[in-house]
Amino acid sequence: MSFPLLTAVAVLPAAGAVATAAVPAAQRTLAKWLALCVSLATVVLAAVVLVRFDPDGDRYQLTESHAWIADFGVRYELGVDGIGAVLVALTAVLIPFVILAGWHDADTADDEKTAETPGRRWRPTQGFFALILAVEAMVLISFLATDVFLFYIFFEAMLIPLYFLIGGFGDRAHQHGEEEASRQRSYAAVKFLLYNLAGGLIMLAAVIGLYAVTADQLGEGTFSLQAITEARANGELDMATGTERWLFLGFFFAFAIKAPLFPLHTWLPNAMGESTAPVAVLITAVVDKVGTFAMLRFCLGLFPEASEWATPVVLVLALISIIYGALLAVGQRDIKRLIAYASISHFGFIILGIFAMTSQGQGGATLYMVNHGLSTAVLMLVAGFLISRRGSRLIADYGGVQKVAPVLAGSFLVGGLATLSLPGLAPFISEFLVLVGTFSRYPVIGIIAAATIVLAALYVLVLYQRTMTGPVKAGIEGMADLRVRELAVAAPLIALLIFLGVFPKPLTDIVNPAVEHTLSDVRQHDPAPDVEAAK
Amino acid sequence: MSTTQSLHSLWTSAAAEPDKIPSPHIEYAQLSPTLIVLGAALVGILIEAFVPRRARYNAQVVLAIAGLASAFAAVIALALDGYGTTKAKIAAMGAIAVDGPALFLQGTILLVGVVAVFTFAERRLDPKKHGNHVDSFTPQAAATPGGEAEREAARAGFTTTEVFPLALFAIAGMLIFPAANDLLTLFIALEVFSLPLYILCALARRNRLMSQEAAVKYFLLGAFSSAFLLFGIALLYGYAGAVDYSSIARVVSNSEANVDPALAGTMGNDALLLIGGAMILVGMLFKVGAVPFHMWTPDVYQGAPTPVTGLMASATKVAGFGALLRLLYVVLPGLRWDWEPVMWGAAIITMLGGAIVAITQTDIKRMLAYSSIAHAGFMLAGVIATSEDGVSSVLFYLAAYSFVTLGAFAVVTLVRDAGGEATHLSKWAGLGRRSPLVAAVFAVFLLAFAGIPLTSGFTGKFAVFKAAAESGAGALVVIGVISSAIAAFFYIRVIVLMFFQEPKVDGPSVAVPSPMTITAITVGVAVTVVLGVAPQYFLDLAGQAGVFVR
Amino acid sequence: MNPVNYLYLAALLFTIGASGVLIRRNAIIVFMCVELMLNASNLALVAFSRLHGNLDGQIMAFFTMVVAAAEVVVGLAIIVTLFRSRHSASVDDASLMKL
Amino acid sequence: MESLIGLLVGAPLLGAAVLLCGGRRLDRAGHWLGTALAASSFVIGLLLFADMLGEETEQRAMHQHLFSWIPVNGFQADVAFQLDQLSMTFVLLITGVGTLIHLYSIGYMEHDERRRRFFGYLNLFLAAMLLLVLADNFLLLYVGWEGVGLASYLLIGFWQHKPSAATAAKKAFLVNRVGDVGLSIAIMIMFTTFGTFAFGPVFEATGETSEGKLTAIGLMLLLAACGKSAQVPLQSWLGDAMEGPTPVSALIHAATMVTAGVYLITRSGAIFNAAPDAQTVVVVVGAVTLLFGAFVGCAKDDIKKALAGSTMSQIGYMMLAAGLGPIGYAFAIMHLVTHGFFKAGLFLGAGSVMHGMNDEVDMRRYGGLRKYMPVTFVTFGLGYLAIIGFPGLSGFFSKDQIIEAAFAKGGTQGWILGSVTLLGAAITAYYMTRVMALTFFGEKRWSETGKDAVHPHESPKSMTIPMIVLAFGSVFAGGLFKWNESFVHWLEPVTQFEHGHSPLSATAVTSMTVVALVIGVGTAWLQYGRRPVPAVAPRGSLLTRAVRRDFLQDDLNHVALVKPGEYLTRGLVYVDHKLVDGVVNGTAATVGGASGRLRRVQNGFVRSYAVSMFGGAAVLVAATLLMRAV
Repeated sequence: MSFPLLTAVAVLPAAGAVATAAVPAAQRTLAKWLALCVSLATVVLAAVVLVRFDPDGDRYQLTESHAWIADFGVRYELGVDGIGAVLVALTAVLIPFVILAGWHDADTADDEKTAETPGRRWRPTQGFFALILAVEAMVLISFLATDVFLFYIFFEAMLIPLYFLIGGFGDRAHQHGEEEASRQRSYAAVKFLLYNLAGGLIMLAAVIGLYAVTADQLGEGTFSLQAITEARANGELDMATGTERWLFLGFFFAFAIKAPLFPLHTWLPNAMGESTAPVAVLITAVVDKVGTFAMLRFCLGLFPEASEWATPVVLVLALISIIYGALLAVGQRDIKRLIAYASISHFGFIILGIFAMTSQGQGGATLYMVNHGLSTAVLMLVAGFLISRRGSRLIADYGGVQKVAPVLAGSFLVGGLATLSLPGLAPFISEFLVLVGTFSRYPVIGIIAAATIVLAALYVLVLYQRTMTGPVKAGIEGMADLRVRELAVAAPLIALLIFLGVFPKPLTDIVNPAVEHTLSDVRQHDPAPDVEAAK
Repeated sequence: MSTTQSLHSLWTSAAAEPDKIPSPHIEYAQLSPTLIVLGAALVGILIEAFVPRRARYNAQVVLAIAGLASAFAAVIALALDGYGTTKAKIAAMGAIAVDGPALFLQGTILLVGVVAVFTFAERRLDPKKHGNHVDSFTPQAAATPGGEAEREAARAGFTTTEVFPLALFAIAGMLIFPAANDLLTLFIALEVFSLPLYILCALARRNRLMSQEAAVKYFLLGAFSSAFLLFGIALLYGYAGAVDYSSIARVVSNSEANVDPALAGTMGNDALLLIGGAMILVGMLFKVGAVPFHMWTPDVYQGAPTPVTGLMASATKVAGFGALLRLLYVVLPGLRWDWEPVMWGAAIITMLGGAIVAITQTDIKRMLAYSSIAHAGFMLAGVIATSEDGVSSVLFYLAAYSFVTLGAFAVVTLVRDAGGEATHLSKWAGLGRRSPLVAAVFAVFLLAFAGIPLTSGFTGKFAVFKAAAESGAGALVVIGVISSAIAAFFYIRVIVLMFFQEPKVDGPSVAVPSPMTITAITVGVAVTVVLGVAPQYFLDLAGQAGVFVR
Repeated sequence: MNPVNYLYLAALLFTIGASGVLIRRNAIIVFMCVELMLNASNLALVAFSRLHGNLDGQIMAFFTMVVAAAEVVVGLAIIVTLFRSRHSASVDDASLMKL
Repeated sequence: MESLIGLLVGAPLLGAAVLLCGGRRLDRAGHWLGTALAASSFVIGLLLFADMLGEETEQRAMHQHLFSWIPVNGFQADVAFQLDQLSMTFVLLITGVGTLIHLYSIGYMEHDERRRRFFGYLNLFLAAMLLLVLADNFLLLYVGWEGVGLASYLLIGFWQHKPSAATAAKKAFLVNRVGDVGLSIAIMIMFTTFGTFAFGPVFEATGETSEGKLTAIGLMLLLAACGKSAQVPLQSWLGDAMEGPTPVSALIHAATMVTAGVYLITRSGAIFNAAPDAQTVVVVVGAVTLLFGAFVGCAKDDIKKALAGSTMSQIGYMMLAAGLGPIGYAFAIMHLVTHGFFKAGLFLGAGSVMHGMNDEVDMRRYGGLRKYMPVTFVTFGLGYLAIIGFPGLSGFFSKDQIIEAAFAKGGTQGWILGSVTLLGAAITAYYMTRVMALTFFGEKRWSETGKDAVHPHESPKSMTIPMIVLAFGSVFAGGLFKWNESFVHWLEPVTQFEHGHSPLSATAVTSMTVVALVIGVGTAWLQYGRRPVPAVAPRGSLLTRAVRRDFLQDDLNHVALVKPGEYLTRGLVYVDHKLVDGVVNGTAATVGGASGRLRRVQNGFVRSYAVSMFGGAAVLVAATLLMRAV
């Protein structure tokens, strides 16, 4: 029995969360540093996973498998494939920056409460960082779970800490004052929770259905991904078309809410708008990836025929999300909501790539998950720094920042350029791969999607022009430029964006084989180029 | 043979010499759990009669806990002896079954009982009155609310220690109810646990008017429903000519309707059976609080003293469902095709009704009442599965649910303001800011109610829905899922209230309870989490206990 | 005479009792109606016992009476306390808790 | 030697990185560093050039494969460079002119506290532009393509505090983005057709696929070219781009970046040769822009905008030539290079004038400046002569060749194109003479006293030297290239070359050109040289006003795109809030309402509870019986 590396990866932040929560109220700073160190340690572990992972080895590696709930045919099964590996890396890498960026986000809440509660039993700071680590742990395990039930449990459970993060530590920068802010905040939190809970419960029905089917056909019900795929391969398991489609829909619905896909997206702008920037990053850059990841691993892996059957609709919805999200981003007056809608557009690209069923599309989609994580992190976190200075989220309240805070403006611009996927920065690669992958199978969709890069440029540049350029607006003059801590957040992420834009090979090498496996699940091959087809 | 002859033979049999009557043979060992509790209850009465007032409280508490604990020990012993599985048998001349479900449910009821007694015995929540501890029960039930007599009693430091024997009687009845193996025992057990509960409901120290109102409503409706039950029993007896489950089942299955030809001439033989069965179901569904027989639940839960509510909400449900399961699985399996559709209907409206109405509740106890209705619906879904899985899933659900409920109500007793418990939701605003721990604990219970993974609520729900799905009740699962989505909304609402809203200046304070309530709550949390994270052992337990003896 | 008539009578009594519960306001009378329902069941039990020629029914009837008596004790106690605190035995007055 | 190619790009890239991340401590030396790196890259270029000349004509193309960039199964993108004669031409032009303009900027930006960043951007531009011309596959080219777009965005908007500048920058980027869509779609088609998008393989495989596909690719490439080279219909950004500092206008929006489109077309010659329809479209676009730009040039009073118009028109010439296929490629590039010299020179001259006139750009406020800034006058004058195609100067040779080739297209097309190019030549002469006259001749329309007093003066050495060098270029480059067709032969291995058979003899064409030239100059001189010019523009005819507004291009865009777009987005925001979100909130509300209604049933009356129980019981019994009945 070798060292359970994957468990360790997930358990470390969980333990860190408990420890952080236990820090006495007085030592706020201790809690922060503890959380930061834990998250960094997690990065190390994740790195170990990446190193130990052999791209050309088995599909799932470093597997662990223990009996858990025999009655439900549930096992504690972990395993990492190429796609999971990069996403684990992404999560582990982003969290320290999230923590660092949110260094002071809970403090003010803390101070308010100190006066009111004697003995300071209310410890927002500890809570804030503990919750972040808890989310990390759950996200990590859902990237690693190869047992549908295990995945489902954490897919659902992660809603709770997030819910508290959104509702409890909202963005105090609100144009209508504290009262309205807290109202909006809890509305956003509840909306987020109910949306995702509804999705999760629908999925629960499908999960139960899956058990019923496997129990019916394999003698005893199982949730093990490998077992099911094998049984499919050797024909022991053969779902009735109708059943498979229903189950697929059940799963897809939940993931489409998480992802989020038009028209199930409306929770995201509220959640991202009202929560603090780091939490917003946590949601869109990390947690939502679980949705797209799960489409790739579970929807395609478990229900290949149904996925094929649903492809046209999904593609159209994805295309709508792309255009719709971009157009709405153009129409926003609130910086964070703008970024949220931009993300919706990008999730459209990811889903497009997944369901294009080509290695470029799915490889691109996987890279996209990583790159979108990084680019949104930069854009959103810098936006957060900006907002924390001026205390407003309205674009109209800004102008000429670039004059007083050039470094801030510069980082913001880089984030923006990444968002509009400028060549040389990482997102370009993934976006182009998705487009090519889509185009090679569905030219029309590919072309329309390609055309939207103009819209992306539009909302990014308009945002930049309105906030950063022009004469310095009142309330902006004397705005401080990025502080060391903030620079420590922005700079490494930007460096990463550039590096992955110039030399993404390390990632692609890991991802490609995994994508091949997924494609073989759905029995698809890349269409050959005409020239060779002709020969 | 003709009527007259049978009549004659009746006379003769009556006239036969008395020594022919065989003395019934009772397996005291197998019945020990019930007997212990009943004994303890009787001793309690004696204590009320002879022990000086000062000592009564301690004596009663010790006695009650000891009695329940030893009864639980007895259950364990029986289970280890294999009475749950291999040696399952019908004891007491066919009156009481000693089998898996019975033992499992009795064990659950006893544990719940112990915890409930803890909350009964809590007397630190309110400041001392006239130098005496006060608990949640009125000093003198007979005194008019706010009247001189009441004040007298309070000054004299009276306490209603009768609640402990009453609770013990009720629990004893609940122990018999799911084990009852003939209709007579069923009826008696029902009354034995109902009557003490009626009284307990009336004993609240605060809001006595509401408490009495609750008692009246509960009593009248309870009596009404038991009348239905009894009439159903009569008809069933008329159909089968026997009252013990096994023979009725025999008659039902190979439907050798031994109704008198005269009767047969006038009505289809099965009419008796069907009507009778339906009316018995009415009685059962009333006890488990299923729509449309649920309407007593909110009022009674709200009016009754919270510890009593806890006991009712948890133990009564357990007992009720136990009896329902036995009835449907042992007596009426032959009628499956007749009662299944009806139960489908009941389950659906119960799930949806409970969830929907709960949304707009403003009183935490009423809200929990409606949620208990919704949960009854989920369990009915498991009952309908009519498979061994179905039984064990419901058993598990009961165990999980009852502890969550008890814990939740225990927390409710802690949140108090000048007027006693502050049960109005608006008063819970910002509780999470004032006392994060209590709020967090309550949040755990709420999440369990909502069926969030890693809580017992999720495991139970999954087990039940799984059983339902496997027996082809997919639609039921979907509806269940939808209604749990609806239900989630109001659980979440409370959490929002507690954590995301600013505390009111005149908001309630959280009383510092005695170790007893703390134990009660701790047990609740522990069970909730354990059954959520590592439920396998208990699922096995329920799984082994899934077979009824016939 | 056809024994089924006993059954009809029982059913009739039961219905009368039930409708009484639904119609009458006075708690005492409501309660009496419930007793009537129980007795209707008793009648049915006895009749069936007579039909089937075994004693179970009659025995059960006895038990029922005992139970009824117990119910009276508890019930009256509750109703009386209610009456004393409200000076009315009308069940409709007891409607503090609703919705 | 190949290993040096990377350095070409690397040097300025390093400069950009250092200058942009370096922080204030580099403020003092930053500009020198930038210039030095640009120069070093130029030197490397020269070395490689020398090396290349040493090779056999066929072996001149060099390759450098750096690393595999994006490998995903069939999709293999490498970071690899290809340096052949065509690229080499550009490398020298870019680095050469680039270095000069770096030098010029040192003086020009002296008083700007963000000079360091300016040089950082300039270096970034050089790197991107070199990447563009050195890439050996379309995807890498795309990187350079958008890279120069970014650089131009940053430089146009360099004075970001001016809203006009910021807007112009955004506009430029967006319009270019439209072109980029074309390029990316072209690449996608290539990938699905050939399974690759590297120059070599694609160009070899052109024979193996349908003409339709090639036409599609061609048109998409053309769209890209239009965006980058400000050709109709994507021309609207170039005029506004003049908001940028003048050196930027000179380098990016005259000499190098805007000519990238021509490079793209020429580079993809193999594709266009196989897709005549696409070629025709290229020619048409070129011809239209040629005239469009020329007319705009005539109407502008802002000296830089006038020059911008002329740039468009000159690039129109190049496009047209490139569209002619093998008979035109060489001339397109040749005109591109000469134009690089004289147009850069003209812009620097304009910059120098503005420098002396407190950044006044309205030519109607100039006049008689030849006495005050002689060097500028001379260099500008030489550039002027070159662009109007004064016999013997660069422009003459290159433009003349194009006109010949246009006629040589043959058939009606040939005649039309020929006459268009001639007309263009005439108009060029006209508006350039106008610029010249308004700026340097006539009596001064500015005052040395009063509130907006100006004291015109010659610019510092660092500015004049580049102007002089470029003037040399604009005088001699053309002749050098024409010298026994050296330039054509130099490019032949890459672009092929075939002599077009013109219906007219070379001398005939030349003489016609000269005539056109004389007419143009004459009319302009009569209009602006002889009579005094009003300091404020006369209202002018409807047409004039339309032309001043660039043929209402912006108004059209506004009506056709901007406004509807705004309405659309606003509408969608509303829809998202009210409809998509409304449905969700609606369901919630409905459930809530149902709850509110249902809970009224719980009316507190025990008897009604009993009723519901009784009813329930009745239903239960009835249902059970019914179940049996059916």
